[in-house]
Amino acid sequence: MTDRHVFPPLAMYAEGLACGRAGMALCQDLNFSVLSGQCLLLRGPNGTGKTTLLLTLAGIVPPLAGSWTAQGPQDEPAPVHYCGHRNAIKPRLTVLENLLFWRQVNGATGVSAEAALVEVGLGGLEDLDAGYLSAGQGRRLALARLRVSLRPLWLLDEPTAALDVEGHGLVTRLIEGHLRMGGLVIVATHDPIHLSHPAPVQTLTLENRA
Amino acid sequence: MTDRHVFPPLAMYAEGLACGRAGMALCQDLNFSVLSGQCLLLRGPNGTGKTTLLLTLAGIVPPLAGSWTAQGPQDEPAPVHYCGHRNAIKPRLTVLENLLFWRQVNGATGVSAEAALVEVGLGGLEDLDAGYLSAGQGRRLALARLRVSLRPLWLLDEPTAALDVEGHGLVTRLIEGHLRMGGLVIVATHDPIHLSHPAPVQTLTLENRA
Amino acid sequence: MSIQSTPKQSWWNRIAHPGQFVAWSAPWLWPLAVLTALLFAMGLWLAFIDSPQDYQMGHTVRIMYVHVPNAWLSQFVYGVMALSALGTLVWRHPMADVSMKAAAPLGALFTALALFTGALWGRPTWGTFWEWDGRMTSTLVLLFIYLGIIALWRAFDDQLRAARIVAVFTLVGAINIPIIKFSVDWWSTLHQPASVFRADGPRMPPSILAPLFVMFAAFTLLFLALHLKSMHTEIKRRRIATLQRKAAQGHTA
Amino acid sequence: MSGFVAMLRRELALSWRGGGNVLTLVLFFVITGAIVPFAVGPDKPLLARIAPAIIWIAAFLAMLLGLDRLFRPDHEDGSLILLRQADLPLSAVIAAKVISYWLVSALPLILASPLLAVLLGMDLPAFARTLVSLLLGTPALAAFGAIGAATSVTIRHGGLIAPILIAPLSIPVLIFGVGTITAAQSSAAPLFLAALSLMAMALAPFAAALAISLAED
Amino acid sequence: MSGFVAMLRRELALSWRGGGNVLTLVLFFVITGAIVPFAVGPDKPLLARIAPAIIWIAAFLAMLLGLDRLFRPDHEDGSLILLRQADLPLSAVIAAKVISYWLVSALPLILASPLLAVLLGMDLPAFARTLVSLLLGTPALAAFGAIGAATSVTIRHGGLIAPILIAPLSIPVLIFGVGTITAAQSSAAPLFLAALSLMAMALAPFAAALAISLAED
Amino acid sequence: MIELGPHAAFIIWAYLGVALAVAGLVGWTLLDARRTARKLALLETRRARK
Ligand code: HEM
Ligand SMILES: Nc1ncnc2c1ncn2[C@@H]1O[C@H](COP(=O)(O)OP(=O)(O)OP(=O)(O)O)[C@@H](O)[C@H]1O
Ligand SMILES: Nc1ncnc2c1ncn2[C@@H]1O[C@H](COP(=O)(O)OP(=O)(O)OP(=O)(O)O)[C@@H](O)[C@H]1O
Ligand SMILES: [Mg+2]
Ligand SMILES: [Mg+2]
Repeated sequence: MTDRHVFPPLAMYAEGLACGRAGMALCQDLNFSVLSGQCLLLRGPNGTGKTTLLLTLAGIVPPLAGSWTAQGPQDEPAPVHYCGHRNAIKPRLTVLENLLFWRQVNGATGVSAEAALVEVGLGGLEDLDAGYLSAGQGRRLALARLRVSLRPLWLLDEPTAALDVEGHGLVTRLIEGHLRMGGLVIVATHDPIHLSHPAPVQTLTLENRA
Repeated sequence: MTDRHVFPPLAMYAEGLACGRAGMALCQDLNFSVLSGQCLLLRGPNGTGKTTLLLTLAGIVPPLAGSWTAQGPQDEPAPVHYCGHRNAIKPRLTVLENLLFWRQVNGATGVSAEAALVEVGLGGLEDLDAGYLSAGQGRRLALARLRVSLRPLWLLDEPTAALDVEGHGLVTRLIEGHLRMGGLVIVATHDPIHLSHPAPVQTLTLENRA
Repeated sequence: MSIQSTPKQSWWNRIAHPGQFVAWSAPWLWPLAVLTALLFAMGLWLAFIDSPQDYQMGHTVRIMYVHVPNAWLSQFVYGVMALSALGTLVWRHPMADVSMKAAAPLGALFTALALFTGALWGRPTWGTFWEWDGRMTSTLVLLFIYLGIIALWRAFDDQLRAARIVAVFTLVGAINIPIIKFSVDWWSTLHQPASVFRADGPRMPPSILAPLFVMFAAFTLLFLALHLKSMHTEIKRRRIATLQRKAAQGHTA
Repeated sequence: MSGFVAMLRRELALSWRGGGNVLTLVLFFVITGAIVPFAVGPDKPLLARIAPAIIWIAAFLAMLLGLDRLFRPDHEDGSLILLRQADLPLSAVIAAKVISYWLVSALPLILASPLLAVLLGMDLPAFARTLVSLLLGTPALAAFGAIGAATSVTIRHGGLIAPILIAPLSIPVLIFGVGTITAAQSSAAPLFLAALSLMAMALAPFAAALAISLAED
Repeated sequence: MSGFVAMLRRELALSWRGGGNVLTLVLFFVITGAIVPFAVGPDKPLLARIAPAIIWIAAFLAMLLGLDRLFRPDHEDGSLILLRQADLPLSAVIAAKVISYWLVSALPLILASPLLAVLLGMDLPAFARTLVSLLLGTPALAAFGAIGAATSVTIRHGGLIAPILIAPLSIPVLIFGVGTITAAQSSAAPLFLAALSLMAMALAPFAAALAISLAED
Repeated sequence: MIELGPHAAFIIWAYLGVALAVAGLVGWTLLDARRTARKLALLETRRARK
């Protein structure tokens, strides 16, 4: 983490939030508030609605009840970045082109695309067509996008999927760095995540409604 | 594991096998022999060719050099079952229909489709359209297919991806059951896999060739 | 009786390796190019200076000297492609798919030129650029097939992987082209009484045949030279792809 | 054999439920035919004259454009790899697919053709011959199409490649198809059409299976 | 603004590299036009009479069929979710897509139209009017098409749905397009065509953005 | 200049078109060859350096 840019204070509140698919509630009556520098871990068995909750917070799936706000400094909604199961990579563009595009469209951070690639372990692959990346490499490219997009609020859905052991460490480092800059992370994962300062971590466990 | 059917003895040999993509070698000079009741674990960092090796053994990607044989009882090639990143699930068919189809096309085992669904934790979802399954549930359905297909040789590519903790146990149970029946498993994974009888497990670690 | 200790490599095996193929064939390029240029010069001289006008078609007969060689090449190149396709699928010769790929754009261009010159010939002789005559129509369809094959090549991410699939399609096309030719002939004769353009054409005097054959040879050599050169380029392109992908692994964390 | 039946049943179920695919293709056929009068203008004799051509071209395009869903969905969700390893030989899998493709695309389209015939003012005998020609010719289109679809299956978003590859190769079908309608009764066109269909149906599964088994993942 | 340019650049790069899409669409246009004579028969006056209709229908179909790649690839690989969250408003994203779609589909198709004109025996003045009508009309097709593509983007393998939705809506474009070619010089058809295009280009990005932002994942 | 009769334009256009196309083809082939060779050389040296 090279840049010491710090996000203005922001917060994510949910009040009595119920979310679900096709009118059917998966999780109900959720209340949480996550502040700058804090991380919310979503846990729970398969099919309990973690992905659905993240998509709801990203504004893709409408909530069934209750409300949520992602509050930025001037009371305007803070921009989110959803990093889901699919990597949003164009196979015919090179690795670098893929990243540069998102950097321009999302509003660049101080981090250059090349630096971000080195950070996620794809240094030297800039000119490779992204279609040739393996499952784990593709995931790393998706993680690099987080570093070059000016997004205080990260919504991560199983970021460690397909990553090797070293990659798990990378995800932890990325999350820690983002928290240190005053960012806010909500992450759904089945893998253990050990931050070095466990204080700012809340855990929300979704249950199977039998 | 209800049925006590046992596969005839079989073996998977590789001699001087080199595999790779587009004519470029990823792993070279592999030699291994896996016999009935044994499991080969493929390990290695992202992008080292685990998926490529599995696809080679499945006959999808041609090997660059060397040879491999999956030898059945009458010297005929033993049928393989590749279970990869994609789940091969038709969203518009119900969970049960999906499974029944593969049961018929692959040659059924003694296990009924319903029993297999209960085994993988999808009991009660038989009549749901498979498109509504979550990431982990979809993976479980793909695992159920292993139980209903008469395939002595399993090639598993990150079978635990998207599964919760209970799901990791499920994969272990499935593999153990298959080995007990005289099956043969080759599995690539980043997650730890602890079989109760660790004896029949070989590990092959693919390295980054710097 | 002597036993050779080292088996002598046949030329067939020798050119099976890309690098050796380039080394083996590169010396042919310059002589081929020079010969082609000479033949073109001679052909053009014969065509314009040293040949009379036809008693029927007048000076427009001179278009024939470019039209007919291109028309011939349009079919010949498909033959080369089909043979290379066989080489890819049956004999698995590594150079066959390179040859197949390099030939496609050339074939398409020659076919397009046959159509172009034919159209320009048709205007003064029949008063129209285009007639749905059997031969012209099947040449047009052939152009579509060439372009389809080129589109197919371009659509694959990975050219090495594309080769055998394109080969299957090329062979299916090779079986189908006679059927197309027959059906198009049948179609145009069904609807039209004898075409203006008779298949056998007027018997040609030697003064016309000479430039025709020279141009013929010139275009064929041109094809061979360009084909060889594009094969070399294609081999290099593949090496580039390989190197790039090699980089892909060397650097992974 | 039971595998073949299962395959056939699955294909039919998929296209029946899959996003109203059957309806879509029929609609495409009807719409393509029906926009012609808008473009040509309301000239009834002219329309009647070109009606067989319009019906055949609409059928031709509809058959070719539906091709994309023959193998691509199976490739994208990973089923194709499993089908290559099934007990059933790949060519049988493909034969089942071609047959069900004909059932869910050509058959509905033939059933819908009276609509176009009325719109375009075709007379009854001509329409009867149209039906015959469609019945005889569409199997060849499905079979040729399978080759094109197999060839382009690994191409990402290559939806239009197969139609382009196959259209020139299928021109004989079009020629003999329209020939069957317009030409006199003594014409050999229906025979050729039937021969083409038989030949294509017999050979295409093997060619397509070859193309698919050569595709890497 | 730099986001808009980046978007435009990306779209152009994608269609240029992406599987020879440009070539494919042009070929589809030319082949569709060129197979008509096989069905109609080599009857030159008749062909010349219906040539404007053929060119317009071929362009119409090609434009509609290319639609599928407007949003679907982005939807399938997850880019669309990210684009909805980009700094650039979604309607600007879509405007960039429509513009680049016109550039890579309509423009090459217009450039290829002389070929069809020669094949169909069109005379020079009629061809000039064809060019004008295509230039004026295709933006409307691209814009309407964007709405159809946006509406059907979440439908799996719904490749033919958008064309079917949009074809009836676009019939006015077809009518005025052919009208511009065939009608006399005093006709108002070109004006209507231009008005349609302007209106569609101005409104479609907003309608399409609305449709997309309403889509669940 | 030799006589080409009443249809000179067609003959000239035919030859000109063919000449242009052939020249274009030759030029493009050479250009492509040069470009590819250069790129390859670049990659080889980059690899050798490592
Ligand atoms: C676009 C229009 C045309 C096309 C596509 C075309 C195509 C062909 C083809 C494919 C051949 C080679 C035939 C073979 O190898 O058997 C050929 C030969 C020939 N064409 Fe054309 N042609 C066209 C127009 C014309 C016109 C207008 C004339 C003269 C009035 C003409 C005169 C000839 C002659 C004299 C030959 C060689 C003699 C022969 O094979 O019979 N062509 N053309
Ligand atoms: N379809 C493909 N075409 C060409 N090259 C490929 C293709 N897929 C992967 N590769 C290359 O092969 C290498 C190995 O890929 P592979 O998917 O086998 O790795 P892996 O060991 O499974 O990695 P991961 O743990 O990330 O899944 C990658 O570095 C990639 O560059
Ligand atoms: N597109 C959809 N339409 C309707 N229902 C859906 C859809 N996607 C998922 N569901 C349903 O919602 C439930 C929760 O799915 P979701 O993907 O949110 O689970 P998850 O907690 O992310 O599980 P996993 O750990 O397996 O990823 C599932 O049981 C499924 O039946
Ligand atoms: Mg999930
Ligand atoms: Mg892998």
